[in-house]
Amino acid sequence: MTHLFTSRRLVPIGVGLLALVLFPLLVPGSGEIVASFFNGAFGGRNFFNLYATLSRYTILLGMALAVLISFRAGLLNIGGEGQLVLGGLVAALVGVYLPAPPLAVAVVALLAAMTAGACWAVLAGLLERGTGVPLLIGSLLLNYPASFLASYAVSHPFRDVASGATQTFRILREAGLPRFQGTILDYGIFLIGAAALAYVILERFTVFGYRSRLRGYSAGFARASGFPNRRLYYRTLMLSGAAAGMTGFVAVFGSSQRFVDGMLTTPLYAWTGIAAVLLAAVRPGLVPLTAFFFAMLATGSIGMERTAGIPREFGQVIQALIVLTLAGFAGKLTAISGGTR
Amino acid sequence: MPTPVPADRAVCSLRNVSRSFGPVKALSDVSFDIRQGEFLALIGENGAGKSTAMGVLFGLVDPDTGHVEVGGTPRRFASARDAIDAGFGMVHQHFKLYPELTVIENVLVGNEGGGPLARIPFRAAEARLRDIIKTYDFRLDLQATVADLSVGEKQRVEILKLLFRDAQVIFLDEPTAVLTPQECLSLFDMLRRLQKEGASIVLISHKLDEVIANAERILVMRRGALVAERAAEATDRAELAGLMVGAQIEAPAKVNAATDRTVLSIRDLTVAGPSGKPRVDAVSFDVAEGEIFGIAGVSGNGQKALVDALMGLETPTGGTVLFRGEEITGKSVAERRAAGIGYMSEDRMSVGLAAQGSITENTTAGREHSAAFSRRGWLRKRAMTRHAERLIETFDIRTPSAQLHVGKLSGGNQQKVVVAREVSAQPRLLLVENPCWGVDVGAMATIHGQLLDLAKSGCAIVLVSSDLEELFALSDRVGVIYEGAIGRIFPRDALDTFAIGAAMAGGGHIGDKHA
Amino acid sequence: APALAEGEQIIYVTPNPIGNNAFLRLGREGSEAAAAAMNGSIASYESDSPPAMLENLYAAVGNGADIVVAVSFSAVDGVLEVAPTAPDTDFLIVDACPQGDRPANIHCAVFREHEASFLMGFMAAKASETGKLGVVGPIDIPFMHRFTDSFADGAHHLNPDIDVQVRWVGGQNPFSDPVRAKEQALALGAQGADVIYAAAAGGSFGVFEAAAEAGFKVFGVDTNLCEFAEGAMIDSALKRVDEAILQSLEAIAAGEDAIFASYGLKEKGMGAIAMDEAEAIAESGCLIAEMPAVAEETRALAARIISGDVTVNDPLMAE
Amino acid sequence: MLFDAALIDSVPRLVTPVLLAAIGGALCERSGVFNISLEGMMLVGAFAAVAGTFYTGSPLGGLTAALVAGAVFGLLFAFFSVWRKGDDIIVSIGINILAVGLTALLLRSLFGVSGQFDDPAIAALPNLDLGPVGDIPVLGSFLSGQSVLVWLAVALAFAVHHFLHHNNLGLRLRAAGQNAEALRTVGISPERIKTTALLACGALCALGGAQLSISNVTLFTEGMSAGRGWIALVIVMMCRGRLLWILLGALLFGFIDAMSVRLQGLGLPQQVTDALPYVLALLVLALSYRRRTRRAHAT
Ligand SMILES: Nc1ncnc2c1ncn2[C@@H]1O[C@H](COP(=O)(O)OP(=O)(O)OP(=O)(O)O)[C@@H](O)[C@H]1O
Ligand SMILES: Nc1ncnc2c1ncn2[C@@H]1O[C@H](COP(=O)(O)OP(=O)(O)OP(=O)(O)O)[C@@H](O)[C@H]1O
Ligand SMILES: [Mg+2]
Ligand SMILES: [Mg+2]
Repeated sequence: MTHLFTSRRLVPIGVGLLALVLFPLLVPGSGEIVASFFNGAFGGRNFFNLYATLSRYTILLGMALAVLISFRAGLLNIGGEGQLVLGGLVAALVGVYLPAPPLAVAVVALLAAMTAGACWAVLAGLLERGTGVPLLIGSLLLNYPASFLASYAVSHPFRDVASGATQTFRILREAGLPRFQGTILDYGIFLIGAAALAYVILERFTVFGYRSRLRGYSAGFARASGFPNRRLYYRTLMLSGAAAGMTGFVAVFGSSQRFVDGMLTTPLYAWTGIAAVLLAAVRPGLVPLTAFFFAMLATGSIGMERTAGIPREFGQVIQALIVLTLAGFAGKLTAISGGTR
Repeated sequence: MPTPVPADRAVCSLRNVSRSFGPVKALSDVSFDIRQGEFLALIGENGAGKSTAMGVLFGLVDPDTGHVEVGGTPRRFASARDAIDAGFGMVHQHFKLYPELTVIENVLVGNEGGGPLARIPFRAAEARLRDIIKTYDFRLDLQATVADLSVGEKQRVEILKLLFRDAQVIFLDEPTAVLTPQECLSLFDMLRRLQKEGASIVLISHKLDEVIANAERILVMRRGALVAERAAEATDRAELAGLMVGAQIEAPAKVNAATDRTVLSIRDLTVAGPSGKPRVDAVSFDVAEGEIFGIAGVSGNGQKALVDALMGLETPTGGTVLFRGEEITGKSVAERRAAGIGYMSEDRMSVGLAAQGSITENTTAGREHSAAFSRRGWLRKRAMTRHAERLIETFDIRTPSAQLHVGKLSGGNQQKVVVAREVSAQPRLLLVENPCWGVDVGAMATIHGQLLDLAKSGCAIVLVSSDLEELFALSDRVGVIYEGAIGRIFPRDALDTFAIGAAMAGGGHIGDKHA
Repeated sequence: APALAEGEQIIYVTPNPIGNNAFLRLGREGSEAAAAAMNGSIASYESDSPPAMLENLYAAVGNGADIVVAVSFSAVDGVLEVAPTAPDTDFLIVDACPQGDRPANIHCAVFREHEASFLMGFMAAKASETGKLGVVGPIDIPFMHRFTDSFADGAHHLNPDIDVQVRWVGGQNPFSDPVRAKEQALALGAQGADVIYAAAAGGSFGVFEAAAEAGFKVFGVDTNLCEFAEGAMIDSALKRVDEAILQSLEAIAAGEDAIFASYGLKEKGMGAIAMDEAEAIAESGCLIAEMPAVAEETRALAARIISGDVTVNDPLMAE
Repeated sequence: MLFDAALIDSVPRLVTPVLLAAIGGALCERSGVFNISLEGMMLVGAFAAVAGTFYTGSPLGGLTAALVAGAVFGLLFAFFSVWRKGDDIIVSIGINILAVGLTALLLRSLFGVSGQFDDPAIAALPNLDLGPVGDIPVLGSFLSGQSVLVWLAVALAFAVHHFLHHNNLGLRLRAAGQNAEALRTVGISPERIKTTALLACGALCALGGAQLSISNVTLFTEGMSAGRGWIALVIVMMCRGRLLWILLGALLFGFIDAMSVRLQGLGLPQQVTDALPYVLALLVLALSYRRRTRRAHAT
């Protein structure tokens, strides 16, 4: 574990945090701003903001996991958004319409969401292997039909007629993920955490993980070593899409209890997930940290607006500068140099 | 043209130059002159610092201490531009070309003349280039896209660049590694003509014979230092090899281990290629147990596609492949590996190895699913590590640990990892491509020894190499591949550089292939 | 009227950034007015996505709000979740209301936008010479049909043969894309529509520009927008959120439980400039000032709607 | 109902912002920079154009401000990605966030409004009236009365194409995209070339934004680029940076965009017409790649 903390990549994060501490000492009045940022990210009554950060972290980690799984194997699947949205939509539909006991509803919804995400990812894969459209472009373009489809579904055939909003009916209440008492955080964090752990174990200790990792290092090497590349390709995509779909399930069965149009796209979860993985240089050990970093930034700047009256745009500008600085001083990533095939 | 300078006068020199890359001392206190109109050679093992020395002269590498002198006065080259303006030209070890630009565009980049917004002077350049092409008999299509050219043609584009800008000091970093003997001859012909016209030539090469034959003065480098200077007519191969390595090297002796039990039998193997011309054209031959079958040819003539088809990386469009009596034509890579076929790719960094993987991960590849390394899909990490450590020991791989990324190893040690993995799998048939590219004399001897031992133990080996010396040292028979077809097959006792060279060029005379 | 309680803290929670959203701004003004009236404090928490709404509601309670004014449907689930944990806080949901029973501290104020839209449609039909009308809305979601469908209903009330075309802005930023909205309006204009109802949120400004270029007339939504489309805007469907919030907060202060208030023409929560006093109409800057006859007929129609003689269907309840 | 003069008339307006950004994107692509922040650069241009027009009282001032602001963002990108060797994707993400945050922040601090800024002082770019040409049926409204940027964009597509193939700097730019290290060995800094490309890209995207904010409409709304930069990126990728194809691709997208308005009139759900350009792009890509790979295999 020591190499993780001596990693070159953590230096800029450390410098950034140090600057956050030094900044208020040097610039009068800014102490309040920084304090309100940290209070916004971790404080509040009963540590409410910490739970909000963790809740956002759950979804971000899920999306980062989806990105990590594919990038690690050298597959540039950036269609996480579409896979997330379809996963969430399908989970909600099962949650609303399946006449079954709560536990069964939850399990079926989870499996259906994972399947939906996996299928959408595999579609991008079929496009690449069938016609040669690069995965990067195919998966990106598939995001749009997915979110328009979901938007249509909740605006018309499956909308909550009574509320009039663009959302599905509420899912079977007892099937939802339990919450930590009195907080916004639900047990989805365990599910995503377990999935992340399972992936780490899969990646470290199984033949599948070994092959997908080495394929990520070099596709040519994987071919010449006789790895079952076709299978590996589709399995990896499936796994990646399923992780995104699972995240959709967690978002729907967790805090919102239904699918609301835009709930998964406007917060830019998928893009932040990609940023987290790239910032971690596609290293599994660092991804949980970078994902947390982004969750903290988002919650902190909203909290800053609430308590210190600093417009969130200011927070956004700071966030952008941090991202740019990290990118500029943390070096180019090298791990996804392998081809896409 | 600069005014003629009397011979013996230094056109440029390195003075007490040192340069380190991290812990590696690439150059330590190196000084030498390049004289007007001379043909100088620079030799040394891998990593001796030859390319770095050139880089300093060419403004690509900043020396830590010391400086460059041009015409007797110290100069600081801020970039290659300054070196080019001083009349220097360089053909780099790895081609510096733009694959999707045309030949004329490749030549013009950086030498257009005029400001950045001026029009590209295509017309003037074309006239001049046609002249050069005619004078030196280059046979190049100026409008061809470089990606479509053969290696030899790419080499000529590099030289065309130098001629186009009238370079007076010409550096060539291992220019002949990929040329046929005939192409080498014409290259040296041309270099000598340039020399006669007043240019100075500096050649880096691992091929000692060609160095002795062409250069006038030879500098030997070892571990970043200049260790010897010899006049070409006063030295020989053995002395130079000794100077390079610092000790005498024994080339392993070829033993004839071939039996009459056929392992590999290929009939009419064909692989389609672009523009209807097959890349592999009805190739047939047999390889017996213990036999090393060499394949000679200018790279780009289908040897890569042939090996890929044998390994299952490429789908043949016709013909059959029998391995130990069983047809394997349509089998996958995995099935072939399981049956006992091994493969050492010439593309070490991306096909032979996963550079970011550890030694342990690399030495397991291809057998990760076998009972030795996994059980029901779970890796046996302990067994993998033990295996890697055993190989590090037996194959003398210099590394601090089995967990080191192979990308961090030196080139020779990287190749040893590949050899170790493939040999330890105890293959019945091994496909080998240019196993010693970029590998120094010592490591080369080790690798050759291992291949010979493997053959002795009964393995059949197909050896593709662009180095005729290597083929001659190892092969029982050598087939020459030209435009996808294997014409003559030379038995060991009929091996002859010029006959093979002629076959490599398509049987005709020099340069015919590219007409 | 019952006074407001003293020194309470109001927190105003919106589903989107307030920005230039006339409706949200009016809501803030209402909340501010209420806060001023009770010498209390006011803070606005703006959400930028559905999940952020819940976060803001929790934060509002966490920061000790006495009254939370939460706007739109996306507040419903969150308020239902948070309100039981904070029995001392009153929640006023504006523009939506939970189904069925609800805790005593959840109150609702909803609007009958369709009534005002109906009036706009009526006036548009009066003003049209080509017999072709258009509506531009942000996205095709049921709520927006209270503008589009009811506008058409109003027009058809006058003349069943009149043609009403609906266009949605859509795209990736439907509530704030004046460029696309303008294209839609120009296209409607090119097809002969000479009166267009601009219900495209931020995009409406694009519709106003199109009106200036192509010479058709427009109607606005939420507040008097005539200054932004001078000489082209006939009237606006007024949604008096400030008024509604004030009234509801007074009722809450009076101690009522689970208030449900619906604001339409009758309650003066919805309206039209044509329904104002003569003086206000004259100063409105809207074309309706020069159309006294139309204004008169509109007032009459409004009166019949208020009295129940004319029923305006609610498109939201239609499906 | 589907085709009328207004459809033809609107195509150039819808095409221009996307085309300008795509030309900028093409310069990056050809010089080997993976710039996915066209969206952000466009937004900055839209804002600067409105601010510049407002303060100088002339749309020319707006154009200048947009050019400068775009170029500054291009330089910022270059600093972090080319010179500091940051990852292009992360830098792009940073630039996009910065564009959104900064424009909104400036909107508040300069004009004291949020969400939207409009003011009578914001004058529109002049339209080119081609006189008698405007009277030609159908084509007339397509050609005449369009903003100067429309013509500039089309001219730029050809000019940049010509520049890439016939000017020294163009040659170097393509060379940088092919093999940056090789360029260094002839003494040209690939960093400088890439910086130049990014500078131009920023300026071009910003011009696209200006067309949005001071020609298509005359106001600024937060996030008003509304995905057009992403469409431009898709076109660049689809055409692999070839300018004449990009011109065609942008025309196609603009046409589909204009059509989607009409298709709603035919009763297609708005979400379907919205998804149409992307689905179509996928189909076109699939067909073109299919041809490309088949040719590579068969010939
Ligand atoms: N840019 C660099 N960064 C780090 N190390 C370098 C760099 N360039 C060269 N070296 C190291 O400096 C030493 C000398 O390298 P150089 O390329 O000069 O060797 P060479 O004599 O040309 O070898 P070869 O025969 O393999 O071409 C080697 O150990 C090499 O690994
Ligand atoms: N006189 C000339 N001599 C040599 N090469 C030239 C000459 N004129 C143009 N070229 C090169 O030939 C190629 C063809 O030029 P042209 O302007 O026709 O581009 P194009 O084929 O349309 O390119 P693209 O396919 O990228 O659109 C270009 O790469 C250009 O640099
Ligand atoms: Mg070298
Ligand atoms: Mg062309």
